[in-house]
Order: sequence, then C-alpha cells, then structure tokens
Amino acid sequence: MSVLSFLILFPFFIAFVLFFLKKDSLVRSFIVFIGAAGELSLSVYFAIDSYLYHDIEMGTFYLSETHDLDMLIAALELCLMLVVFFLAVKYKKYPVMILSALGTIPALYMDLTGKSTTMASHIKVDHLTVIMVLVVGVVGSLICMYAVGYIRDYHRHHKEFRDRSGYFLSLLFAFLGAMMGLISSDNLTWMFFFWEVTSVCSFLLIGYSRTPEAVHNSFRALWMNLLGGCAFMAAIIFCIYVMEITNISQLLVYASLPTVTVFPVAMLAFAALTKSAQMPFSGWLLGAMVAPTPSSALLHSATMVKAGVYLLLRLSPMMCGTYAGTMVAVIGGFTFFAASLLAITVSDGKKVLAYSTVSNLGLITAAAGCGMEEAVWAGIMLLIFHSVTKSMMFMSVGAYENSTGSRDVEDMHGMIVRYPRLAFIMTIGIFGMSVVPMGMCVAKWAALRAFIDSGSVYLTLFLCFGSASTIFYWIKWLGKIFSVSRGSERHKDNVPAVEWIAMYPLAILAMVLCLVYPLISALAVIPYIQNAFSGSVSRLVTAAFESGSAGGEGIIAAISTEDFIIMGVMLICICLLPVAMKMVNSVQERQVLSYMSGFNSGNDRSFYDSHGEEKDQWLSNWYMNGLFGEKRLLPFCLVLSSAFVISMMTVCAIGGLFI
Amino acid sequence: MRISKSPWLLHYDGSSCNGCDIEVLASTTPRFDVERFGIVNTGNPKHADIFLCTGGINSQNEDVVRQIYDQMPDPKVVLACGICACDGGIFKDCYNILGGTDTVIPVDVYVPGCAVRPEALIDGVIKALKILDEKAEKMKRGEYKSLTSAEYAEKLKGMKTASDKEKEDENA
Amino acid sequence: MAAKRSVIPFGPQHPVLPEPIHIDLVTEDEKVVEAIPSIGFVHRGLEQLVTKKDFGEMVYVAERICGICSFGHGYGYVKTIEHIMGIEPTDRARYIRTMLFELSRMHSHILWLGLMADAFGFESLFMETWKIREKILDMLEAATGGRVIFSIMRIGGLRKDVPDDVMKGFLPELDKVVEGIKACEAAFLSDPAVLGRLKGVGYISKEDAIALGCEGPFLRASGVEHDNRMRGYAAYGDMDFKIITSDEGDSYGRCYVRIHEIYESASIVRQCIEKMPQEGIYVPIKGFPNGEHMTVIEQPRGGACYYVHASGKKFIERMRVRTPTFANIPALAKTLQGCDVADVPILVVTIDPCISCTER
Amino acid sequence: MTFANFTKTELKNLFRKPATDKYPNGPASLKESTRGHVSNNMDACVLCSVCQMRCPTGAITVDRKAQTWTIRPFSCIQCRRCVDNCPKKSLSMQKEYTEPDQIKKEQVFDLSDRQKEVLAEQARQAAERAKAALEAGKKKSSE
Amino acid sequence: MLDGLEIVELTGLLNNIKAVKTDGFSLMQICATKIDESYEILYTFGKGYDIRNLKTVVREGEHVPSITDMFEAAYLYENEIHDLFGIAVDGINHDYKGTLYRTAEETPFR
Amino acid sequence: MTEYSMISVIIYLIFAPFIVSILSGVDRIVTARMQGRCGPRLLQPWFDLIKLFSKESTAVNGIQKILVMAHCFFAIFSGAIFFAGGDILLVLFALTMAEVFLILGAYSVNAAYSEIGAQRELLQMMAYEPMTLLTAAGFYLSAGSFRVTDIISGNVPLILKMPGFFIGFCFVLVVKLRKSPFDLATSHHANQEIIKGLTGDLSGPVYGFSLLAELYEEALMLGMAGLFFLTSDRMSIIAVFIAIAVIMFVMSLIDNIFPRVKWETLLKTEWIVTFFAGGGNLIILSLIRK
Ligand code: SF4
Ligand code: SF4
Ligand code: SF4
Ligand code: SF4
Ligand code: SF4
Ligand code: SF4
Ligand code: SF4
Ligand code: SF4
Repeated sequence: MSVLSFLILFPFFIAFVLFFLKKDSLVRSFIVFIGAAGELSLSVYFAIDSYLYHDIEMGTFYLSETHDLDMLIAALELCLMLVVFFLAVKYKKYPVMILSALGTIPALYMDLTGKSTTMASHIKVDHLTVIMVLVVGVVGSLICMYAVGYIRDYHRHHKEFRDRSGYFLSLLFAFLGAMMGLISSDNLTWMFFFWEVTSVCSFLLIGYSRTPEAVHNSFRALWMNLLGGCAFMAAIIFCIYVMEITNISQLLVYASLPTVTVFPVAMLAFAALTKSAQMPFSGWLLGAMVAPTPSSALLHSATMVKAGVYLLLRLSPMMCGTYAGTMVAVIGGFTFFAASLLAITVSDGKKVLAYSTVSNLGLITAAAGCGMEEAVWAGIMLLIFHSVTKSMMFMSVGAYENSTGSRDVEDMHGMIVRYPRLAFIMTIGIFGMSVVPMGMCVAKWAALRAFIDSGSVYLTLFLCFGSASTIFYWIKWLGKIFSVSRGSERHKDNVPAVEWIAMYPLAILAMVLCLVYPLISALAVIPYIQNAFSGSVSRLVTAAFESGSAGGEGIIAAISTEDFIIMGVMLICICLLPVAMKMVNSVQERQVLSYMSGFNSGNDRSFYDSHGEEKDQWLSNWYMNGLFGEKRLLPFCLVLSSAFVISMMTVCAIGGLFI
Repeated sequence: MRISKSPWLLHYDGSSCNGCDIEVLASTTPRFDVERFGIVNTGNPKHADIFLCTGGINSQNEDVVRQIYDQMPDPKVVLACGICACDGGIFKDCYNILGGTDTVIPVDVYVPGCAVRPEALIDGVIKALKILDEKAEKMKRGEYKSLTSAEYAEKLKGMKTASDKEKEDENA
Repeated sequence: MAAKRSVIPFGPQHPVLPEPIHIDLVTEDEKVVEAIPSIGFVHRGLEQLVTKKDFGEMVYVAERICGICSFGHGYGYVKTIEHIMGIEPTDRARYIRTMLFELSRMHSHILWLGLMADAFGFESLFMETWKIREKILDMLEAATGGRVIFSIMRIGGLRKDVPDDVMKGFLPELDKVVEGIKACEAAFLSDPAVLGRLKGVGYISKEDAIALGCEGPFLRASGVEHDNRMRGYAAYGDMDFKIITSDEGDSYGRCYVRIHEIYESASIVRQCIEKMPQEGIYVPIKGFPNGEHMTVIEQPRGGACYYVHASGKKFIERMRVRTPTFANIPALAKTLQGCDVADVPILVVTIDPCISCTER
Repeated sequence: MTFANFTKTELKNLFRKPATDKYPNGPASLKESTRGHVSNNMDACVLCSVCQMRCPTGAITVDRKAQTWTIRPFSCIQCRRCVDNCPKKSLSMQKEYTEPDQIKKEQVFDLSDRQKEVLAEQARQAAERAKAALEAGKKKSSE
Repeated sequence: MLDGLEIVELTGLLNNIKAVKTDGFSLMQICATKIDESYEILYTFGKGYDIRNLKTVVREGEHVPSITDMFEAAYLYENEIHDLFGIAVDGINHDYKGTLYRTAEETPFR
Repeated sequence: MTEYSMISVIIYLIFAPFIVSILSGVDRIVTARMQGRCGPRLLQPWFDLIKLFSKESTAVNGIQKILVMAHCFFAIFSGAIFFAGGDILLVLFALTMAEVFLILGAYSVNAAYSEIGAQRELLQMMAYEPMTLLTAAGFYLSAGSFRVTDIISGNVPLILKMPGFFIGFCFVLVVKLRKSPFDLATSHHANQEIIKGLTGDLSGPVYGFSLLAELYEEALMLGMAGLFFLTSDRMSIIAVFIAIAVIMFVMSLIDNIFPRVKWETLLKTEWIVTFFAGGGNLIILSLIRK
C-alpha cells in the first residue's frame, strides 16, 4: 500500500514544490527530473512488487476505513468547485458553474454523510491497474521530462505569453498524481474525485496561454468533461441509493443482471465517452491542441483520455449485448471511422494527431462496448501501444516545431535528410500507428476477429473502412518526410537533450513492445480478462466459448506463434532497412534529375515556368476537403452521434429507472 | 536475352508541323501496330529505350530535348523522324531553327520523309534495334557509355573548330 | 502554415499530349486552382520565310504550317494570293479543293476523337477511331500522293488532277467510315461512364465564347451558329450542308459537334464527287501579287485568318496566319481553372490544339 | 444511355482478322500516286540547274564540272517541285520512300555516257557558235 | 482590299476600338507588318460574318496601348507583337514580358 | 509448415512471375485483338522484365532504390505467406506494408508525377482495403478460420456462400491488376495524365523490381480469387483455373470498354460496392452462423 500511496502522493508533492518555483532554473529542472525519474521507477517497482508479493490475480484491496480521508477529499472537491467558479466568473462563462455544482454538491453531501463508503475497500490493484500504472508512470514521467526542455523553447518562441512554466510543470505533475489515483480507486466517489481533478487540470492546461482561443477551448473542454462528471454522479447516486453499493468491483458482480445495471453502466459509459472525446464530444480534444505540446501529449495520448477508455474497459463485462454496450460500441466504431476521415483533411501535425487519437480511442471504446474477451484484449493492447506511440509522435512534432517554427505536415518535407533524428522517431511512430508488424495493427487484427465473432456487422464495417482511411493520412505524412530533393542539407536541430531522453526510450519501447507483447498478454492482459469475465458469462460469450475461440487460449490463437514469428521477421527486415540503405548508397550510379516534363531547371526543386523563369516546384499532399472536409463532414457527424447518444441514453435511463 | 525484344519508345515533338507526329502516333494504331515488335509508347524518358524526335530544334526546346535524352537510361538510341528532325527541313532557314535533332544530341538513325511514313518509321526502328543490341552488348563488356548531351556539345564544338580550321586554311 | 497547394509543371514533354504545350499548374488535391499556359516550343518563325522564298514557293511552307490541316493552310494562302492577283480558279479545281478540304476535316476530326478518347483513358476507342481514319488517309493518298502533306495546291488551281474513277472509288469507303463512326458515337455520346468524364467539364457559356473570340467547334459547342464555310468560298456555295451546334457548352458538346460534322463532311464529299465538273484544273498566272488581303476560312479547328501584304515583287512583304488554336487558348486557360488534374488533358484536347500552327 | 455500349464492337473485333498491315513481312501499302523519292534519268538530264533553283530545301546540287546531279534525300521534302519544273522531264517521283539510315547519305547521279557525249556535243556546238559569234563580232569591229 | 478597312491615328485608337466593341464585334486578330521604318498594326474584328479592320501606324519607339481591358483575349496577340516586333505594348493584363516566344534572335521582325 | 505448403511456396517463388507474365501476355494479345490489332508476342511482359534488368541503373536518389527493393521483398513475402497457407489477414497486412514502401519510394524522389501517383495509390488503397479486409472476414465467417489451409479444406466452394464478397473482390482486382476504369496510380496505357504515376521516376533495374513485385502481387491476387473456388477436392483446381481464365478475360474486356474514372468516382464506387455487396453478404453470413 505504501508504494501505491507514494505513487499517488509523490507527484502532488512535486507539483506543490514546482508551483513555487516560478523561474526557470537548474534547481527546478532537477526537481522535475527527480520527480519524473522517481515516479517512473516507482511505477516499475510497484508493478514488480504487485506481481511478486501480492495477489493480483483476484485483486489486492486497500483502505476500507477512510473517514478522515473522505473528509479531506470533500474539502478538495470543494476547492476544485471554487476554482471553477472563480474562473467561470472571471471569463463570464456561467453555465459551467451549474455543471460543476451539479456534480460536486451531491458528492460533498455523500462524503460528509458517509454514504459514499461501505465496508468495501477504496483501492483495488489488479492486472489492469498495474498495466495502467505502468503506462501512466512510464509515459507520463517521460513527458514531464520532455516538458522541461520544451516549455523553455516554447517561451523563447512565444514571447507574447507570460512565462508561467512553473505552474505548467506543476499542473503536469498534479495530473499524473490524479491519474494514479483514478486508476487505483475502486470506490466510485473517489474515482469521481480524481476524475474531476483531471478535468480541471486539463482545463487549466488548455487555457495556459490565455489567448481568447485558448480560453474558449478550455471552457469547451471543461463543460464537456463536467457534463460527463454529472453523468458519473448520477451513476453514483443510483448505485448508492438503489443498489446500495459504492464500488466498481461490486457493480461488476451484477454483470449478469443487465436490467439492474443498465442505468449506472450507461451513465458511467457516458462519462467515459466525454472524457475519451468520443464523437459528439470530440471537439474539446481538438481544441486542446492550443495547449503547449507536452500537455497535448499527456492529455491526449497517455493519460487523461485514457481514463475514459480505462473505465469502459473495466465496465466491459457488463456491456456485452446490453443497450449501454451497443451505445458505446456504435459510438466508438463510428468515431473511429469518422475521425480517421477527418484526420485526412487537416495538415496541422498536432491536429492530425488529435484526430487520430480520437479515432483510436474510438476503436478501444468499440472494443470495450463489444464486450467480448478478445475485443477487450485488443482494447487493452491498443491502449498500451497507443500511449507509447502517440506520445512519442506528439513529442517529435513538438520538437520539430521548436526547431523550425512550424508543425505543419506540409513543412516536414524532406525531413529525413534535414532532421534525420527526429524523422527517425516520427517514422517509428507512424509505422507503429499504421502497419503490421507494429503493435497497433496487431491489436486491430485481434479486434477485427472479435468483432466478427461477436456478429456485429456494423463494427466490422466500421473497422474495415476506418483502418483503410487511417493508412491514408499516416502514409501521406510519412511520404512528406521521405520526399527528398537533391541538395538539401542536414540542418542542426536544436532539440534539447532532455527531450531526447524522453523520445529515445519511447521509440525503443515502441519497437520492443512489438516483440514482447505476447509476454504482456500472457502475464497481465489475459489473466485480467479471465478474472473480469468469470462472473459474467453472457449469452454471446458462451456462444463464443463453445466455438472454441474465446478465453485465454482463443485470444492467443487469434495470433498464432507462427504469425508471431513471421511478424518478427518482418520487424527485423524493417530494422535492417537503414543498414541496407547505407550499403546500396555506397554503389555509385548515374544520378539523373527527377522528371518534370522535361523542363527541370537543373535541380530537383524547380522548373522553368510559363514566363521562362525558374519556379519552385511545390508538392502538397491531398486533403480531400471537398469530400471529407471538417466543414462538411463534422457537423453531420456531430448531429448524428448526438442524436444517437441521446436516444440511447434515454432508452437506458427509462429502462434502468422504471422497469 | 536481347534488349531489342522490348523496346520502349518515347516521342517528343520538337518543332515539327505535326505531320510527322500524327504519323508516329498512327504507327501505334491498328493499321501499323508497332506493339507487334514489343514497342510500347511510354512517354516517360526514364522508361524509354528509343527516343523518337520529330521536328527541328529551336531555342526554346533544345534544353527539353537534352534533358529528356539525359534522363534516359543506357543503352538508348535516338531516331530523328522526318526531314525537319534530320536537318531542319523546309524550316531550316527560319530564324528560330537551330537545325535537326543532331544539333543537340547524337542521332543514331535518320528516318527521312515529309511526313515520315509509318512504314519508314518501322524500318527505322528495326534498324535502331540492331544498334541498340550492339550497344547493350558493348555495355555489358563495359566498353560503352553513351555521351551525355553536354559531352556531345563538347564533341560538336571540337568538330566544328576542326572544320573551321580547315576552312581557314583553305582561305589562307 | 504551408499552402496545401502543389505547383507543378505540365508539359512540354508529356505523354497524353504530343503537343509541346506547357502549363504551370497550381493544384489543390487534384483541383487546378491556377493554370498559366505557355507556348513557343514549336515556334519556328516561318512567317519570315517570305523574305527567303518567293510567293510561289511559300505554298510549300504554308502546307507545312501544320501537318493536320496541311491542305487548309495551303488553300488559305493560295486563296489569299489568288484574291490579290484577281485569279478565279476553274470549277473542277474548286470542287476538288472542296472535296480534299472536307476529307481533311474528316481525318482531323476523327483524329481528334481518338485523342479525346485517349485523354479520358479509353484506349480501345482511340484505336477504333484511328483505325477508321486510315481509310480516309488512304483516300487522300490515292488522290494526292501523300498521307498528310499533299503538295497538290498551286496558285491558280491544282498541280495534279484526281482521276474520276479514283474519286468514284471513295463513295463506298465513305459509307464504311460513317458506319464506323456511328459505332463510336454510341460510346462517346451515350455511355454513362464516358459522359461522367465529359458532361460539365470545361463549360464555356455562349457569351464568354463570343467575348473570348473562340473559334470552330469550340464556339459552336457553346451554341453559336458560326461556320466560315458559309462564306461560300471554294465550292461551298454550291453545297448543301448545315451548321452543327450544341447548347451544352462543355466537352460533351464539343464531341457532339465534331462527330456530327464528320457526317456533314462526308455528305459534302459525296456531293462534290457527284457534281464534279469536267474541265481544266488550273489557270496560268502572270506577274507578281500586289496588294493586301485577309482571307478567313474554316479549318477543322475553326476560322483561320490569312493575311498577305504584297507589293508587286517576287517576294511578298508579309504573311501572317492567325490560327484557330491561337484564338482558343484564352478560353482554354479559363476552363482550366477549377478543373481536375485528370481533366487537364481532356480540356487541352477539347480545343484540339495545334500548337504547330499556333506558333508557326 | 446505354451502359458499356462499346462491348459489341470490341467483341466483334476480337473474332475478326486484325486490321494490321503485314509490313515489314509484307509489302508496304504504296499507292500509284505516292510521292516517295526523286530519281533522275541521267539519260535526259542536261544539268540545267532549274531543279536546284526550284527546290525549296536546297536538296539538289548540280555540278556541271563533275557532270553529276546530287540529291540529299535526307533533306528532300518530296514536294515534287523539281519534278514538275524539270524542262527535260528527266526527274521522276518514285513511290518507294528513302530507306532510313545511320548517316545522312547523298545520292550522286553520274551523267550517263551517252548523255555525256550529247552534252559534250552540245557544248562543242555551243562553243562553236560562240566562237563563230565572236569571230563575227571581231570581224564587225575590225570592219 | 481589306474588308471594312479604316485607318486610324494611334492616339484615337482606343476610342475607335471602343466604338467597334459597342457595335458588338469581337476580336479576331491583331498583327503587325514592318513597312520601311514603321509598323502597321492591323486589328481585325468580327461579328457573325462581318469583318472590320482597323489599321494604325506606329513609328519606332512609340508605345501602343493594350486593348486587353476591352478584349480579354488580346493578350496573346499583344505579347506576340511585342516579342516578335519589339513594339512596346502598355498595360497588357497578362504580360509575358518577352517570354511568350523565347527566340534565338530577339525581335526577329524588327 | 507442411510439405504441401513448402512445395506451393517454392512453386510460387520460382514460377509465379513467369506464369503471370504469360497470363498478362495473353491479356495483352486479347486486348490488342479487341482493338483490331495483332498485338505483341506472348512472352512480351517477360521480355520487358528481363530487359529492364539489363539496363543501366540510374536513380534520382539512393533512398528511392532501397524503398522499391523493400517493396518487392515484402510483396513476395506476403505472397509466400499466402501460398504457405498462412493467415489471410496477415497476408493482407503484409501486402499493405509492401505498398507503403512503394509509395514512400515514389514520394522520395520529390517529383510531381510520382507524387501524384503516390497519392492516388494511397487513395486506391483506401478505396479497396475495406473490401479486402471484409473478404478476409467473409472467409473467416464461412470457413471458421483466417488460415488459408483451413479455408480450402471445405467441401463446397466458398463462392456459394460468398457471392457478394466475390463481386466486391472483383472490383478490387480491377484496381490491383491496374485495369481501366480504375488504373489511376500508374497506367498500363501510356496515354494518361500521369506518366506511369508512382513508377514514373524509376528506371532500369529499379523499375524492374517494381514490375517484378507487381507480377508476384498479381499472382497473389489471383490466388486469392482462387480461394473462392478451391475445396478439399483435388479436382476443384480445374475450377480454379477456369475461374481465373474467366476473370482475366472479363478484366481485359472491362479494361477495353471503359474510360478511366476520376478518383472520387473510384472511391465512391469501391466503397458503395463494398458496403452493399460485402456488407450485405456479411449480414447474411452472420445470421446463418447464429
Ligand atoms: S528548410 Fe526552408 S522551408 Fe523548410 S523550414 Fe527550413 S527555411 Fe523553412
Ligand atoms: S526542397 Fe525545400 S523544403 Fe524541401 S528540404 Fe529542400 S529546401 Fe527544404
Ligand atoms: S518533316 Fe515535314 S511533315 Fe515532318 S515535321 Fe517536318 S515539315 Fe512536318
Ligand atoms: S498519349 Fe502516348 S500514346 Fe497517346 S498520343 Fe500521346 S504519346 Fe502517343
Ligand atoms: S492535337 Fe495537335 S499535336 Fe495533337 S495530334 Fe492533333 S495536331 Fe497533333
Ligand atoms: S489549326 Fe491546327 S490542325 Fe489546323 S491547320 Fe492549324 S495547326 Fe493544323
Ligand atoms: S534534272 Fe531537269 S531540271 Fe534538273 S538539272 Fe537535270 S534537266 Fe535540269
Ligand atoms: S521533291 Fe521537292 S524537296 Fe525534294 S528535291 Fe524535289 S524540289 Fe527538292
């Protein structure tokens, strides 16, 4: 327990210290470094510790008596509400006050009256927790390290913003702590508290630069998340007053009684959808791109948005075949597809990443909503791979922006020659996101199989269409990086060492994960699924069991050893490419100009134009704005998904409350 | 395996009157069907083995012709199609005509005609294919490398100065 | 923020267009947002040859202004000189000229159909049309001795007579040509897949077409009833034919006009052969031309102007040709804005560019 | 509108004999009137140089000293102007075209022996006439 | 011998052309001819089958106003005259500045 | 790996290019005949390939070359997995990977037409991938496994269960065999607005590698088409050959009676066909399975 509490509290402590170190100094960098390194090693230690000394098979439970802590949490909740109130008044955004109050006041009431605790323990550690702790701990800490270098450059480039980097770093750490709390809480009220902390932290981070756009976007993020918080609260109230339970694990016991659980599950799922920026709520995440890159990386890839899907994955045993499950699956699948199409139409690197995040979260959501073991397996795998790869992508885009002043994909032309190291990171990232044998694709593969098995035609279709679109935007990006024109030279990138410290391990991790994922699967994911689903043998799952393809064995069978070896070979071949490149390039051959209709002006960059002058050739990617443009597709998607969510929620509410 | 079994052809219209061009095009159509000899009209210098140039060279297209020629991989042959491409034809007195194709790149086969007949073109191509095979043979033995257009220009300069000298001698 | 636009060169060397035309294309995805054409790759300066070749020799140069409308150019030049010198060619010469002119028009239009098919990627249609075209080339060769350059024109008439039995032999061939074109017409004008590539592509309104000075089928496809043959030169005054127009104003309309003009031309050729007068083929000329004149005739691609300024010497002062393609280029530049990259060849082909005569 | 209406034509073609000429395995399709290359009947040519003057591309050279008539087929545009203008009708247009070649060959026609004699005879007569005229002139002047 | 020929002063050129335009004519061609030391510029307009010609004489060094405001398509002709004859044309809406024809010999007709 | 799969992989590796060359030689002759021409020799595609390898190797830059070779390697590799009876999804993913390398190769030269070709190739992938994935899903549903060895061990030809998938797959074939109306990215006719598209800047042996890859890829695609007909019965191999012959014929006919469409039409057509033919069949199969 002490490790865990340290894991949660330590970041808060660092955050507290950093809050007062306003000036950039060696001391501050050192503290960040210590904090990050500490958190990282702690989480690894925690994982090993849990495996070796605790019973994570059935979950280890802590803290069943917590009156004092509850009071503390109530007080902190009140503080959060006040912060929101203060800023809402300051920027005249009053509606968020209502949302905030709607969520917080019942929580306060229950905390103070002690309703929110039964004898059940508040903290639970099982396989999923360990996985999440590792993800958040490793990726999150690396991001914090990266942030030190980044925020310095950021302020060097953006003199117009006031340097509040201490506050920024402190928020990042607070966030980390909150995430740790969230993933280890079993008690719903506690979870709610951490949930709200992440909402408010992200709100503050998005509004960091205080430009009107940033403020506007931050409030959008806030109200969406608070709306989710209200739904969360509704679920808690229902659990406490109707079902007389307080914990998620207790809720899971009712998995086989979908009529009982449909209301709380639907409400929690709704909250998760807002947090994971699923379709009608995807707007906040896109808007969050105004924030400095580390917060984008942290919010969008590694942590906050993962909180949503984490909750969904927890709930997934209760979603198979229920209305709530259908809602989640459809929204997830739809988001996966629609966001990939939207990602095609944008050229701002961070925006592409944001849409792709929304899209991938959609897939995880769909996997959770589908509720089949294999799907959940794929969902968890996706979550791991996505965190590592996407945070790396965000970091490299940020580093590129700080080196060149632009983060537009179109400006990454010929990066492989100009900034080879960054290009290398990005290439790994993009490969990781899009092609086999890298992780994401393998998980998609398992998901496809699960979707087919579950008989949901719509999910299968969404997945097929969505992954085809995914390839498009990733590869065109990669293509830009590889477009080399003769005579371009290597530029010096001014990426600080700390950023490399963050990026290299992630890059290596991304590669290594591809090789060791069977291990992760066997050690953590499959045991978790077997436990989680043991109590809830729904009709569909039984069917799957009978056909002999579900369960631990089935999941491994989805990707057989043979396939795994083949993929290993592919990975090695890809790794050998740079070597081959060196070798082939050593063979001299006649170099010719690239083809420009015979009117090349002597280098690969320009041709003679209609006025006989040299004109630079410029090659831009496709964005298909006419077909899938944000203006065209987005409103349509939002309306469609909102209508769907509203109707499904209504059905669930009526079904859960009155039947 | 002879390279001449699959000659791919690139056609560029220098400053022809179109007469030769349509005949070149006609030779790819059913009546003459040069695909019988494996000829494909590629249009891309990087894939081509035979460069078929019609029309004379003028000051605006000389660079284009040079560039296309240089972009073609060895072994390659150049066919000058039509009288214009052979020596400037009826236009050779025009202020903007520098001369036939051989003023900028080396020509392997001259195909006369105004306009060149598809049959003559076929004859010319068949002749060119023999040369292509010879070049390929020599290339294999490492004895052959085609001149680049720049080298050719040098060579021409050399030739000219030599003949100029002769003329001067004569005058003297 | 980098522009999401590509700047690419299109031509001069380009596979779909044997014509060395160059266009600077600025595109967004596949949409062309800006297109600046440039010509001059074929510019020879043949108008200046008048200072080196006498007015009789210039006929050979005029024929080689373009190898496709070779006959028309020869005719245009000769007619201008004849007008200045006040010569009236014999009836038989007029009829044979008309017949050859219309055969050239047919071969040119069929050639165009093929290139059009090629431009939208319909290879077999291209092959089919060019297969049919060979029949006309055979006729032309039988009549004149050349497939594309005829060398039959002379000031005052023709250099060579075409025997009547040869001309009679054309009639059944013409029927076959028309029949073949009918089969292709089905593909051009009523296949939905082809229509998808033609309808609405490169629209020019009637007003624009007139204002931009468009010519020929391009103009008629925008609904303007204008055909210089109606001026009645050569033997057109004696012929019965109608002006083909279309109100579509797009690439489809241009196909429609050209295909139907082929039928009209076939009918004119037939009329010529049937009514062929029997008498000499040329009148001798004396002296040198003196004066200036501009002739406007209808080439396959539209009206062409021939201007000659002569001052009674062996060498004329100035010859100028304004060709239909030249007149159509501003309209082309206009239609290119906003089209797809895939449509660029189609649009360039719809004006039926003969850069050769455009740049001379 | 009929979908894929070219199918019939294509299938018909498939089962028909191809429209392709046999050339080069068969004869080239040359018409009676085809303008191929210029040839000179050196039995009739008088080396008057009219053809050289008339040729638009300067493809003909008449060398009276060497008694040859030379054509550069790689410059000839087959316009037939020389043929039409030859006063002796010694030129003719053959329907076979000039073969492609690796170099731009010239074709030299030597005057036939008979014609050489004829020309020499003519020249002698001309010389005599000139001489006679000259003498006549001399006489006149002396007178 | 030219149809509807009218010879106008360079100064009155634009007004005359405006009148032609008001009559509904469109531009057919513009060309130049060098006569001794000056240049004749011939503007040809057409309406249906009617033709009207305007001729003006430009001396060496004189500038010609562009008519591209009235006839958009005139730019090619004007550029051509500039490139081949070296006559300066002012205010062309699309001025190639001497690069329409990139000839070996500059202004060969001059 | 069983002996059978060993043998079939070896046959594939050694003979596939040759066999596919002959097939496309036949295709070229048939095309020519449809156009009223004689057409090339039967082995013409093979000659073309060999020729390329004897040409001089020129390159715009070094990266391009290695990327194209990687493309070739992975194309062959994915075919090998298929003929070894491996997982069909893995085959498709590996094929995608191969395509990616080709596209990167085209990007790497920084030339207008290559890049347009690359974008279009990407677009084509986007257009046909849903269908190929769905086809795999269809095989899984009807044969209970993604593995080729399991798929062909049934008693009835799967085409009976999967007609919709087959129709959709034929649309994919039009793209993959680079036939009009969908040959947007390169063009097997030299007459289109982009010059051989993404292979436009390859020359000599490097281009040879990409053609070789194409031959292997075609073998793979035809093999996949064969899966619809192959059963545990040995004689079904004859059905496969007949089917492939018919498919090839229909492909060249289609090639000859259509103009090329534009990219939007391609995308829409492919997706609509995928959605209705593939999706419809998928629904039916799922229902049957339940
Ligand atoms: S290379 Fe040029 S375009 Fe690219 S970032 Fe540097 S300065 Fe800008
Ligand atoms: S082409 Fe331009 S943008 Fe690209 S690397 Fe070279 S200089 Fe930079
Ligand atoms: S040789 Fe004759 S036909 Fe050929 S381009 Fe020259 S002038 Fe035209
Ligand atoms: S597109 Fe190719 S085949 Fe067609 S005319 Fe042009 S060069 Fe010839
Ligand atoms: S459009 Fe011009 S270049 Fe093309 S074939 Fe016709 S005449 Fe020749
Ligand atoms: S318009 Fe074109 S085809 Fe007609 S004569 Fe002029 S150049 Fe030739
Ligand atoms: S060929 Fe005729 S024109 Fe020529 S030199 Fe001989 S006789 Fe005179
Ligand atoms: S045919 Fe014409 S070009 Fe040839 S030699 Fe006679 S006059 Fe000269």
